[in-house]
Amino acid sequence: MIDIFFILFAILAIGGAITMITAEEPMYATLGLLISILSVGGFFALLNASFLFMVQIIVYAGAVLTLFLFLLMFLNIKKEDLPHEPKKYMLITLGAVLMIPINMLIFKALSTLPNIDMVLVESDFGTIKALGMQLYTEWLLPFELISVLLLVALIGVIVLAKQKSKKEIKQ
Amino acid sequence: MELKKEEDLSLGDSVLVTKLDTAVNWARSYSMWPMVFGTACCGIEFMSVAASKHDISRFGAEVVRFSPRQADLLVVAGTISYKQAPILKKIYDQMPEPKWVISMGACACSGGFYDNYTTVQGIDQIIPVDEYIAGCPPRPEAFFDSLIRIQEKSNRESILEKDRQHDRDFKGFLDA
Amino acid sequence: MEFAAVVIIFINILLAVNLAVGTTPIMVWWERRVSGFMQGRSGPNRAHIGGIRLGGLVQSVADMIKLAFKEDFIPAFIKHKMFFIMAPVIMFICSFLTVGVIPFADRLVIDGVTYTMQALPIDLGILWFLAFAGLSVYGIVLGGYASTSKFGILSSIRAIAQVISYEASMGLAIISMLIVYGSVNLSDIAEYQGGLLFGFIPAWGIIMQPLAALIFIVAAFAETNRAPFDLAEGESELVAGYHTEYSAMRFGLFQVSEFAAMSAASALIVTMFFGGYQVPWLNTQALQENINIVLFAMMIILPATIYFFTQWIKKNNTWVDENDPRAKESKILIKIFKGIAIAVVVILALLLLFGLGTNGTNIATAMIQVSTFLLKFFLINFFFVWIRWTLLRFRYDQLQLLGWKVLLPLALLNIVITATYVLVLGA
Amino acid sequence: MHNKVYEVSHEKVRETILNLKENEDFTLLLDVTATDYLNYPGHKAERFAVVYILRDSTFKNEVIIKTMVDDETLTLLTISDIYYAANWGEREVFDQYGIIFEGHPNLKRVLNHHQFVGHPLRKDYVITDGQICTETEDLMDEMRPLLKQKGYEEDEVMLLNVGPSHPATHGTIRNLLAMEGESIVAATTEIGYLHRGFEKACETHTYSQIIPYTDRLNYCSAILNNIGYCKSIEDMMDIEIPERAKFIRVIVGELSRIMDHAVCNAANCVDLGGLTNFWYIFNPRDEAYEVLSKLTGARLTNSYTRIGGLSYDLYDGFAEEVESVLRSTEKSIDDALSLIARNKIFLDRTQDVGIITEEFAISAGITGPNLRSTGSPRDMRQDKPYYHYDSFDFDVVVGSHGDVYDRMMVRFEEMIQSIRIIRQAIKQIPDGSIITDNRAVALPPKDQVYGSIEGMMNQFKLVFEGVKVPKGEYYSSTEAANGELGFYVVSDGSGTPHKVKCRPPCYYALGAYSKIIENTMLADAVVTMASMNFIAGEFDR
Amino acid sequence: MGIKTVKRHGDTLRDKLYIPAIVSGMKTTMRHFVTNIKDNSNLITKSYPEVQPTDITDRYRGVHRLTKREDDSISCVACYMCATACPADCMFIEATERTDGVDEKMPAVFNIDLLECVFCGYCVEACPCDAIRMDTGIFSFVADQRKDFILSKEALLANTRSKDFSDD
Amino acid sequence: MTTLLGYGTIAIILFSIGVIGVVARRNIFVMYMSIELMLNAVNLLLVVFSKLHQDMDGQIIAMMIIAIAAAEAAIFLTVMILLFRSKGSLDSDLFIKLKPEINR
Amino acid sequence: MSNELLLASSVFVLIGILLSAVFMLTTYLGPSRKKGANKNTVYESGISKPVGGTNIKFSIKFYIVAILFVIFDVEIIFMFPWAVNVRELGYLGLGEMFTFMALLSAGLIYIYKKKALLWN
Ligand code: SF4
Ligand code: SF4
Ligand code: SF4
Repeated sequence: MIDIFFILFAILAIGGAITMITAEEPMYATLGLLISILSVGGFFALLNASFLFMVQIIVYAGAVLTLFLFLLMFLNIKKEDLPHEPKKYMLITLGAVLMIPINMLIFKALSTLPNIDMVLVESDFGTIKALGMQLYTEWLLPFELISVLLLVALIGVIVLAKQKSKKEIKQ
Repeated sequence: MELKKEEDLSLGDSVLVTKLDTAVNWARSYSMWPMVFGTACCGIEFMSVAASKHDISRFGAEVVRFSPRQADLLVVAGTISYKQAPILKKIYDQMPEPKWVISMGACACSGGFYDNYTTVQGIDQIIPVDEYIAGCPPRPEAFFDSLIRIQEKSNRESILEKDRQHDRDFKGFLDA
Repeated sequence: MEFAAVVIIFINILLAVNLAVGTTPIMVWWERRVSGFMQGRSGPNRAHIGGIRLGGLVQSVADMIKLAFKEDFIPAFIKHKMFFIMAPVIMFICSFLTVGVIPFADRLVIDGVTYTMQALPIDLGILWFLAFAGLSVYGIVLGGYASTSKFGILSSIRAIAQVISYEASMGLAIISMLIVYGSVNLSDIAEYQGGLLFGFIPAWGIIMQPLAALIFIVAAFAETNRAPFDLAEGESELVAGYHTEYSAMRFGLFQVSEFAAMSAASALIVTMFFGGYQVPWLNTQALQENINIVLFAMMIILPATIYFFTQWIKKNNTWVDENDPRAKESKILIKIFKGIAIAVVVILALLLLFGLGTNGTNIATAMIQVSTFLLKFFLINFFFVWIRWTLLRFRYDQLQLLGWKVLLPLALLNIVITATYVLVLGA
Repeated sequence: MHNKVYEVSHEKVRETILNLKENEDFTLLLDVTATDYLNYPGHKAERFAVVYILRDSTFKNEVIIKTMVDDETLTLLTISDIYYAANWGEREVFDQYGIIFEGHPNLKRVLNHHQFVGHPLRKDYVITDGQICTETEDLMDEMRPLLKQKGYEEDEVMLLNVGPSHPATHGTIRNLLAMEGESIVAATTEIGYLHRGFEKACETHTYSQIIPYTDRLNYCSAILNNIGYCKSIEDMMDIEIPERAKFIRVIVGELSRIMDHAVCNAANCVDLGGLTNFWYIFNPRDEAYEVLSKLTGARLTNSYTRIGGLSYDLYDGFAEEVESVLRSTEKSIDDALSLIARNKIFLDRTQDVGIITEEFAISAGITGPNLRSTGSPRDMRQDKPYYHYDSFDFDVVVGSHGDVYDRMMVRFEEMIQSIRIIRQAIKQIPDGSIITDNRAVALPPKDQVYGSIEGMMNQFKLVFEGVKVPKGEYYSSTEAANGELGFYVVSDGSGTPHKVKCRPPCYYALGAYSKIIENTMLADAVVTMASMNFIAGEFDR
Repeated sequence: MGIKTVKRHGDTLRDKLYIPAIVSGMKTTMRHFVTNIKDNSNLITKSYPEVQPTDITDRYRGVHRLTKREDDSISCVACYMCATACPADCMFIEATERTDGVDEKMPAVFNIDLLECVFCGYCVEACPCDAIRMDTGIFSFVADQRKDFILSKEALLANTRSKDFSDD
Repeated sequence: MTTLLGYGTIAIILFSIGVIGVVARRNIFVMYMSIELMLNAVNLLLVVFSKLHQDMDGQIIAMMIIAIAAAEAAIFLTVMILLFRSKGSLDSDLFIKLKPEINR
Repeated sequence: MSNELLLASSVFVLIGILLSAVFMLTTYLGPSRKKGANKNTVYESGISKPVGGTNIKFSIKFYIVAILFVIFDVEIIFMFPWAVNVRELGYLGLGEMFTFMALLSAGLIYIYKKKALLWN
């Protein structure tokens, strides 16, 4: 059962990713990424990291990608605004050809790791409660830093955006 | 009115199709979602049709759709001027099949007493009409009578028949 | 897997599917009839099959069949046909999935094995709801975007901005509930609410956290695009919004998913704030212990209700024209109801006579709880309809301001208070 | 009783009007129209005359300025920079008569479609000469300059057509909006979708045959139009109608006003998304229609008045039935207000939205509730009382901000005032006949027609020739539901009018609409439109 | 007589809280709901095809009819008065000699196009011999073809005064 | 299949695709999304290892990465808007020459 | 992840997909698609040839709202693990979270101050 899901998610994730890098229209690229991200979320679920699975869907799929989509509609990118990429497919193939040996190398290295064949299935692990306990005891500082980072991002965005709107008024 | 045409029903006399026809026609007749093309006084009287006293919802037809894509019944209520004609035509064309048209009131049916340079002398010069209602404006009751007649008419159709006959033959002055 | 497990999973899925899709015609009917009565008119009452109208419920069936057999038209100017086709499907599946996590009854113990009464027995029920409610916005966006209609695009933008403005407050409201319940599992949450506060008030979410309940309900309205937040399809401005170019069942699917989302929202509201499947003052244990008394009480209450109901039918379900098949409906209905009443009484009497056994008691309890849940569910639905026909629509920016400037700070404040209170009291 | 018509030469007319506005306080331009004197008995001078009707700020006096237009050039100087209202007024004259106003910012057709050739109200245009329109105009010729003036490029905004077939515009108004996001940067309004040639039709029908046509002007309150028209003809002929007729006219007129306001407020609530109010407000309306139907023989298009009086007397039990209508109206107003009056959502949606300032309203020729909502207590019923309106105890209702909220509340409150008037009038109604016995005006009673040869002859004469109105021109106005409804009639002494021009109150309000909604949001534009009560039959005629 | 300024709500705290006003609105809708569901006869709705309208009196301008004299012959004398008075021009009358000696003329053709007719009642008012009336009480006339709306003399004669009306 | 090797392979493939996207495409939007994809691949590995070692830290780091990615997305997209509005294109080559213009 | 859960969820998802497929397949039941130039035009209040594309120049405020949402969403997600552990984490956790929320509110207040949410 789990294997079926694994294969399904693998196909979706890779398919989505390939759609993303090959798509001409940003809209399709975004949806490709969405599928990819949802499948990665699926992997999380298979790995019992259920909370992370939710985080993936809520934050990545639900918020960040919505933002992307929003931006696309916002900018209303037309065909002529897209960069002209005549050699796109060639470059991608080239990249793929280059990446395969590197991948093989990593793959080799990976297979020498201990426990490599351990099946990652059962066990109750990754519940929100356990995660919370660890996060709020051992990861105190990074957690607070994250909040500072978010605050900075927020302020940064507003400063940037406001700057633009002032300019618009002047026009 | 000849609604059933022989050749269209070549496979159509099977019991299954007849049963299905009955069911679909029943559903269609009780789910006439109107698109009200109300322009003038008749449009105001159509408001009374929707108001509590007369209450069009009894017939399941209170789901007034403003997008022609979701409507089944075009109610033309009010005077149609030449300026308005292309719009009416367009709305009618944009409606998906099967569709019915009620022409409500003297103006829509024949121009009424506006026999002049600006009024279309009957919307049947532009689009095919299934039901005319006389009156200026017709009473809400008259509208219900024609709605009931449309319901009966829709019961005489077959799902095998793709185009309705009067549509096929129709040619208005805006059809190039 | 055992037979019992399969049956229970099957039943749960069936319940959830019914809640998501099966309730749509009922809710449409509910909406039309209730609004009719609120406005002093009768609402749909003519559609009938052989005279049977079921108070207009048949009308919804007619609508569904009509939509299925209507011409489904995809205009040629639509560039992204795929998006156009996918949009309603995405929206439907997202709304559909949200219903899966609702517990319909307490954990059922059969032969010593415990089964969770959820179609999707996952732990993170609430997060699941949040996630898929957020994802369903893709449906609206793609629909509006693919339609290439200006109304559609405007509506998509409104929809995104609206959903995202309220998801934050909704999340915060949920957090303050979690502080109280100490779990994200909806089954746990519902179980918790079986307790009593100060010994006599049911410990329902709405009583413990009225503010969070209010915020959550408002946000749920916004997330499901219901009035007064139905800006995305605000008819007076945007014609039909993102589904302006949709026809036939594609449009129908949008409607269905809207109602499924509403179902999910009301089911969640019931679970979080109105005690879920809990019968007030009778939690699962109490129910199981006193099952005989409960059954006996039901034996009296049910026929009595049916009696009053038939009286009402006799008085109100009339038809002017004697010869119409519809005129005979009342008699048929009354007969059916009387039959039901007798059957129920007989069954209950038999059960009481022969005893239930442990499994039987548990199943009976579960059934009572499912009915309680459904009852509450429809009451919340009624509330949705009631609100819709009372209030006006917000304006776009006012809605956002309400979300960001009123609900969000309130929710934050609520969290602070709740957390402090819980800790101080707990310490 | 004829009001004075001042003739001014066409070089002087602009100066005169400017002078009148600045020094004589004639701040309101009621109407601009023209007369084609072709075939007018005894007319020798130039063919066209342009007529300006002005009103002073107290609403007590009006003045008519007439100027003959040079046949060669057909050109006049525009006054659209003096009065905002002249913008559309002059456009209409250009459309219907082909008179060119020099300096007008945008002189194009307004009522007829853009493919129309010729000018229909000229006497030599054949009335039945219809012209097919194959497609709608794109309106960019109006939009482009506007955008330029605002400093926008054409592709920086979204151009959205709201109407004609749109739930908010009731099928007859088209707005082309240039939008940036949700806010409107520029707007143009196009009308004429319901232009039915009322004025041309009047020229081929007798004076009394016109009454059914007036029903269809503001079809929400047909009787008020009947009254307005008949009153102007009666004034023109200098006949008094019987007292009883006056009181009945007041009663049914106010009843119509209630219904008109009800329709407006109900539609407004629908546009605000509060659908239930629609049914609450409409409930008494159907009752009122029943009363009117029993009284006049038709529900909506009553054609109740006749020149010189009324067509039917009250029926038995009228007073009680009206009282019950009034009671349920009061109840429905209460119900509707309980849903909205204090609801913050409603208040946010309506307060300070679609604001009209008093100054702008006057300049744009906006009258009636829309003007009163700005705080200006101008009501023809009190400023120039007719039919003993001055003897009734009622208040003129004014608002304070001129926004959507004020307009709605003013309408609700005016409904209540109308109820007061009706109650008083019903008490005071005298006995007597309902139509004058002047046989040159009114048809003889039926028994006389059947019984006496004299009556028969009278009937023949009136039916075949119509009521003979003395030669001349005349403007008279009443307070209709939407504001000042005026009729400017030119008679050549025969039974058919040479020209009838209706001064529809909402034509000018609509002309100002695109200015009012600038820089508001789409949703606001919709409610603003609903709150100003644009009735297509009236502005398009 | 005076000037009344409308009240402006929204400044009080109660108004700003949203909830109280919403609750009072909900009370109103609920009140209607409860009264109507308790007893359906409280509904304003009239079930039309079964329940007929009540405002049709003999003043009501329904479909026309041509009256007959006592001897069952047509009253109309083809004087064209009605056609002249008709603003919609929807009457078509052709006169012919009357041979039965009752009068000089009678209509050979008397058509009314009900689709054009605006039901103003002017024809009735104009008729000098009470030959045309609109008191049939027929308030609804629908058909699916335009020619069905042209009522001929025979059809008009066949219409009768509505039985519901009292004799005056 | 659901072994470390299996998950590892998927993660590597996703990562590689991300790399290719960044290198091969000139559409700055797609480039950015490729980076997001790489982050996801890393996250996946983190979670796998966390599971392997039965230690929560991997998941917590993954969560932090998601948070940082969100913050980054916010800033990045804002800059994109500004650039796109001033430049009207999504070509990454254009942006390279842009440096002095940003501060304008 | 247990097999049961997987089974249940896959069945549930499958039913969802199946249902939407059924709904979609009804397309073929309806009447034929009548081609027509007019029918294939976009609905815009019945205007023959609407001008201008669907390019919407949104106000930058829309965008700010979206960003705001992303950031708040992340913050909320971080609060969930805390919320279920409030009792266990005790006052330390409380203090931690209050600091976090204080920073969050600071951002919010900054936005209010900057009037980034106000239209007009
Ligand atoms: S038929 Fe009569 S009521 Fe209807 S729109 Fe025409 S004039 Fe108005
Ligand atoms: S009712 Fe009026 S329109 Fe009809 S035939 Fe008589 S006069 Fe003509
Ligand atoms: S109906 Fe009366 S008016 Fe008409 S032609 Fe006959 S007699 Fe004359």
